[in-house]
Amino acid sequence: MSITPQTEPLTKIKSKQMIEFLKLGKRLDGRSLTEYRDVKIEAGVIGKAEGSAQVSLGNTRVLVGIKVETGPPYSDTPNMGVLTVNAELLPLAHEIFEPGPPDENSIELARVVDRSLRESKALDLESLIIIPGKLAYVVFVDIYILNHDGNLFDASEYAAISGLMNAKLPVVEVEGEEGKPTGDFKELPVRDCPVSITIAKIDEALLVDPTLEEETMATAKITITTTKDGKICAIQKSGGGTFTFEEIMEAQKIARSKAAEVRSLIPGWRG
Amino acid sequence: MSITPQTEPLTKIKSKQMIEFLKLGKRLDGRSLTEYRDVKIEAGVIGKAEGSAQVSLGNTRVLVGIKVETGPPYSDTPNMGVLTVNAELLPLAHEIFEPGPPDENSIELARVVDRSLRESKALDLESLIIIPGKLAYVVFVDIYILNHDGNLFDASEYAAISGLMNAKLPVVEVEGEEGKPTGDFKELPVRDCPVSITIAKIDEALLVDPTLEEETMATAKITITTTKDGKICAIQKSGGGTFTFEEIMEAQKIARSKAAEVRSLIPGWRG
Amino acid sequence: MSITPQTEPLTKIKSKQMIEFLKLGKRLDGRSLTEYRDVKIEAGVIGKAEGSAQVSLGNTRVLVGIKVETGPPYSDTPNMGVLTVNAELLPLAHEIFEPGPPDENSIELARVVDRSLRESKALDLESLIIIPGKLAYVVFVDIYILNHDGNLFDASEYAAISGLMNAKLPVVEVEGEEGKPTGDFKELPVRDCPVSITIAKIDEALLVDPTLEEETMATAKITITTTKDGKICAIQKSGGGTFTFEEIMEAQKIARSKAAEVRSLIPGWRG
Amino acid sequence: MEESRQKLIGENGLRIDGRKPDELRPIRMEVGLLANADGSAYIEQGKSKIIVAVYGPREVHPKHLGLSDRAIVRCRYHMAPFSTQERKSPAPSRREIELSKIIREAFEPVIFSEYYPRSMIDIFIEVLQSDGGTRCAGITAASLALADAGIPLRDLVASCAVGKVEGCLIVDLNDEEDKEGEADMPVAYIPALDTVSLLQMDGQLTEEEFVEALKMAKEACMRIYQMQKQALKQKYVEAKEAVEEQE
Amino acid sequence: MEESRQKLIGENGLRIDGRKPDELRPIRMEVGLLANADGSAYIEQGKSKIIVAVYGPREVHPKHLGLSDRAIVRCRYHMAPFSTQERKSPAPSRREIELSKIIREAFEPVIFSEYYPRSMIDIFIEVLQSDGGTRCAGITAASLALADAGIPLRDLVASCAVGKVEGCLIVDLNDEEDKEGEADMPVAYIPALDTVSLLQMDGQLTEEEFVEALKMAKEACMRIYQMQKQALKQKYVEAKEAVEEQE
Amino acid sequence: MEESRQKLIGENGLRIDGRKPDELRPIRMEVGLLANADGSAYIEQGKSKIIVAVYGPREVHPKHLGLSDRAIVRCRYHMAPFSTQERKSPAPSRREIELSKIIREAFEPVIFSEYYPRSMIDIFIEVLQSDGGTRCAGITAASLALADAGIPLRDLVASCAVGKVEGCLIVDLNDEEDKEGEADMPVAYIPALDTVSLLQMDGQLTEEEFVEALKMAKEACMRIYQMQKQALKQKYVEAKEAVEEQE
Repeated sequence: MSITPQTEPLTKIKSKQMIEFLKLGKRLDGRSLTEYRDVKIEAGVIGKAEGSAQVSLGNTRVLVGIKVETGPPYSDTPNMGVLTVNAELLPLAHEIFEPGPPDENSIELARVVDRSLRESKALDLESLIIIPGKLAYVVFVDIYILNHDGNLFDASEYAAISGLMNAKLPVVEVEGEEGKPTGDFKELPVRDCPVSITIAKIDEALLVDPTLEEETMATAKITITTTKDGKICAIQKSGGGTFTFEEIMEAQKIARSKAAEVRSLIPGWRG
Repeated sequence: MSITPQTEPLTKIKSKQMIEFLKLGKRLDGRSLTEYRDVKIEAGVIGKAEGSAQVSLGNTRVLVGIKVETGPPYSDTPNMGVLTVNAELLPLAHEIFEPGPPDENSIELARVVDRSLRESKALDLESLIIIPGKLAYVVFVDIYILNHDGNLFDASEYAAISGLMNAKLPVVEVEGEEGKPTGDFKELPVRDCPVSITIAKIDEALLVDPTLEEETMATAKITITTTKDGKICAIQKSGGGTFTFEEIMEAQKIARSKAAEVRSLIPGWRG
Repeated sequence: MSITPQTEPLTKIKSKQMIEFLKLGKRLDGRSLTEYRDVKIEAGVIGKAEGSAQVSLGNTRVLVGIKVETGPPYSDTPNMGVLTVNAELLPLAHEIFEPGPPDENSIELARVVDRSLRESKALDLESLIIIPGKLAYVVFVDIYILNHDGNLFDASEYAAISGLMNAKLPVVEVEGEEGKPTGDFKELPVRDCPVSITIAKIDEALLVDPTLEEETMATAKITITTTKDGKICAIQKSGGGTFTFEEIMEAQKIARSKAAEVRSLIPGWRG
Repeated sequence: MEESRQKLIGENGLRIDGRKPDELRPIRMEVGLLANADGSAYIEQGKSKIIVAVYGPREVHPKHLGLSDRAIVRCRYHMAPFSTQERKSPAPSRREIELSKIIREAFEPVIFSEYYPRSMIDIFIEVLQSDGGTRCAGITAASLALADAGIPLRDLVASCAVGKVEGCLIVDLNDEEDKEGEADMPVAYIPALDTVSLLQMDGQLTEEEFVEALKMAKEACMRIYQMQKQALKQKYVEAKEAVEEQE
Repeated sequence: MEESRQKLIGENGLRIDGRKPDELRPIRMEVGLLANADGSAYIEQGKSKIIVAVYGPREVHPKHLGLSDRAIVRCRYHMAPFSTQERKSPAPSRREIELSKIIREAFEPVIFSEYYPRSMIDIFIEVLQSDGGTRCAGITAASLALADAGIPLRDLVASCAVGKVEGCLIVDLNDEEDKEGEADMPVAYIPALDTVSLLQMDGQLTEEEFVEALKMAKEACMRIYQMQKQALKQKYVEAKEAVEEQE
Repeated sequence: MEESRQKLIGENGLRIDGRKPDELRPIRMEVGLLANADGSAYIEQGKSKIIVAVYGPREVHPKHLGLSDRAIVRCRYHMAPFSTQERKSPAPSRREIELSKIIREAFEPVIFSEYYPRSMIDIFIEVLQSDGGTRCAGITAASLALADAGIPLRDLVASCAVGKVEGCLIVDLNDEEDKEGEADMPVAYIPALDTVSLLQMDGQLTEEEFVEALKMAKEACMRIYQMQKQALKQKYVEAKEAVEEQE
């Protein structure tokens, strides 16, 4: 069951100041409305995982590890590998996160990233089947939030796709109905580079890459993921506010243009 | 662990009135002590399920859906199909029901209905084996409480047996150790029509089909299920009160005679 | 997540008295610092289990049941049987125990006993494989705490090893990849008799086999398990205090000498 | 896709169930059918069947979960085990948990929750039979149940999905169109505010398609909105007649 | 049933363990064996072995769970993992959850819970070895544990099952009789009130059989009741002797 | 052990990674890298990589969980799903639950928790890559995070394991040495008090080996302790320089 969350509001002074800034097209940290914080992406940080990447968006910090195992394919997609995305809002990332099983926020985060990867067909699942109906590669994308300062959707999505591009696939030999690792590795078949762009609405303003303070003030957010060809492959509106159709149009234009910028920063993407 | 429940008592006026009425052999809603509320049974309401039925007992409303799948038989009954009964006390049915995993009330409800079906041998489980020890039909009876105004045991039992009578069995062809659906259907082998009758004890009175208000006042209830031949096949005393032996004798006589009445209302039962 | 527990302190009078006694090398129940309470071990108390033993240490009372089944070996030890230790701090054993899934205390208890059994190689797991990689004996050691008056680690460990020595192994015949019980039994291959000794630190004193009152006063405990040859095979320091190196040395000497005493009480050990 | 697959758009431009691309499935709405709930509604949209109950505003238990300046909204979207092709475990799936959240967020903007501090309003959506579009139909019905409960609303929320199959944009996808199609975009719309309170998308759409799809979604929602108002009016006519009969 | 199956009633009319149809298994009861519990008891009935502890009346935590006019009763019926043929997971099964409820309800009528508002009384039943009839034997022992704890009771509750095997009514079924038989009917009886506080049945019984079975159950419970009183008397004799020895 | 297994101690007396028996792996420590936590630290010890955050002292929620005379310490040791050879479920394993407890107990003696009644101090240890010795490295880093948070401490806790492989005592085991070796003994040491606050062992050691192993553990911990102090000093130098640059 989903319940209206209790959130700590910003101080009145700060929220007033933020809104005054926004009316001038400015933000408290000096950015323009369509400017991302510093995007730092480092791939391969966890050498023992099959793939990994760490992303910083300002103070937001996300680590993604990719594990590749073998297992049965889903019964309704017997000719495809399996992609599983999981997110942990670690208690070390913010005082509002408590240890425990995934809550609606971490599930939503994982599912939004999952859809970006899946709907863009970034990962060629059809080439990840080993024995149709019996044995497939299972790709685990584990999102680990290390510090939360807003815009977890984007930071996680960038870390996930960067981790996949960094990942290696343990080659297996088929013996009967089992797969034995040969010890060799090849690249994961990554065919696209989906990039999500999150836009928050505060008062009347639309602004990209919101900080946690900005998210606290935002009535709603929209996350739009586009493929290398500029097609929209995933959208998620979140938060208890609304968007006008004009705002949605503006948001998708922003998303399309910012995605190209960010895509150039994804390590390993040879567009 | 079972804990004495916190229950909201009836108002003093109402409870006094109810007891005065009962002393005259009457009930607040005008029924006699051995009179059921309107029993409405509609089978086949969920066309995509293999079977279904909706039952109303006055304002109590229960929907049962039957799903039939194939799976391994239990290891201690390798020559029998599998019957599984589950009940959900949905939060939409009453403000006292909270979302969450099944509590003792929904487990008791499911198990009472399960015993009525199982002990009457209503469902011929022996004909539901496909490959002995390997593959069997698995029949899921899911009880969905939509509105709770008392006597959930009976309403659920009538919906369950009506749903089973309404259900169709997907025919499977054996290939090796797996079963492939042929696309054909046949009837579920239903051999009996068990009918439960629930009798509440308030003050000194025994009355059938209690409303929720009556259940609140009752010290105990007894649910007696009989087969088409009038044999008793399941009993459940519930609630923190007691019955004398005389009351039990009276209850079983009532149960036997009311069951015949209700049985004539079960759609699909050809006695 | 582990949390500093809320513990009911002893009364001031009692704790003062205990410490005065300890300064004189005495304990409230008249024992010397290195004296165990009466150790009573009764094996075979649950005839339907494959093995069992009940241990009393004064008022502490622990029952262990051993069940032996067959199942797949762990994938990383395909040539070994499986040993599983579980502990239940039953609510009937003390008012501080609430029903529910295992908490950190019961998990620690089970794991400490598990290590004593495993690291001493008491149970010859290599002889418990039936079909390498496919089928093994699975030995369940279930620790049932019936009354808690301190030193659960030792009482449980003695009951566990006594239960294993008492246990019989159902002989199975291999048919294909399955094992069919022949109805015959043989002894479990028990090769060593690990004995744990728990030493509590109160004020400056070290004392063995603490009662619950003594545990409440103790700043820390150390449990040292030794094999029949006097080798240390498991250590667990627990509680929020510390030991000096000298205290650890003294503790291990005590452990070594007391273990020999207790070992002579284990029924079935032919040392 | 395999060659043998049935075409989802026929040569006549009609869909597998005979609908035109912008045509809704047959929709039946019923208001106020559950006796205990403060408000309730039932919707059949094609073969999807959904029942919704609303409780509240009522006191929050335990009290410290309440908010001092507004009511909290609780929402559960849940599928019956027998609602799907393969039996669904009654435990909430990750999908149901996500949808419960975004459906709640779709209603927060229309509920005057500031009128009821320290209270809670519960929306329970039960999918009894699923044939695509259940989150949208659930929102449509939940609006009716909220209105039936007398919860003050800025407006009803109307909801419908738009999707793409075989290159063609269509509204109100059924299950097969959703599964086999190239895109699915559920939208919830608040006519009085002319704003969108739920928007999700998966699949692939070009910018032009997206613009067109949004337009189609708004039109579809407006048609559903008319039906919602009709269903509420019908309920009050019936209620009035019932009262008059008694007099 | 297969042909090769052992007959449960021999040609001499005796049962597989040599008992007559209305004969109880050997029963051993012990009162007050656990040091920490406020009351405790142990019962062996045939091969079934059960231990029961009672705590209370004690304060309820957290307080808001208490009732202002009476004590709450908490009851757990639980089977040890090693009590059954195949190891049982220690997590409570659906069967254990149901039995915990109906056993609690079997005791509510005898406990003077109105004497202890805002308190709770805990009954913990642990089945250590199971050979049929454990809910009844558990109730029989729990009565002793409640009495041992000094909880004011209207009377002890005595419990026994009656069943049918191969057409013959029998009391106090063992596991094999329960599994292979045609009916099983556990009964809990309160002699002082002459009422039944637990009654369940599964299997099939005609009206005549049911009437006869109830009669047999009452008689069996009365015999168990005598043993319960004897066990309590024994405990107090021992306690008295222990006190006198010390003096 | 199989014959084909690689020897863990070479003929030159060196270990598989070229270390001498009493040689630590390369260790890198970093203090204060997480923006939100009150204190944080990162450690790489060989291939093990661990990050730790400390929050507190902060208010306890709900309040009745607080202690009137001291702060409560909460500790979670957790392994990332991708930290191990086979993916680890993110749900806490029994091993993680045990380690969280004994690590908490290793810190209780150094925290001046009596300064902060009704408060709590949280230690969150996340193993990002596991190559043996993670509980010890986690403790070493958690000390730094506590100091970084400004929690008053009697001293830092330094931690290191000693083990035995092929008859030889070694310090700071990597994963392979731990798995293939004959004993593993993690130790946490508090230099200022000269006491041990964590001690576990599994495997087999004679008395002589145990005495020697403890001595080696103390020496290894002292070397780690020097690195901890260096890392903290470095942090304050950097902080000071940062301040001076701004001036």
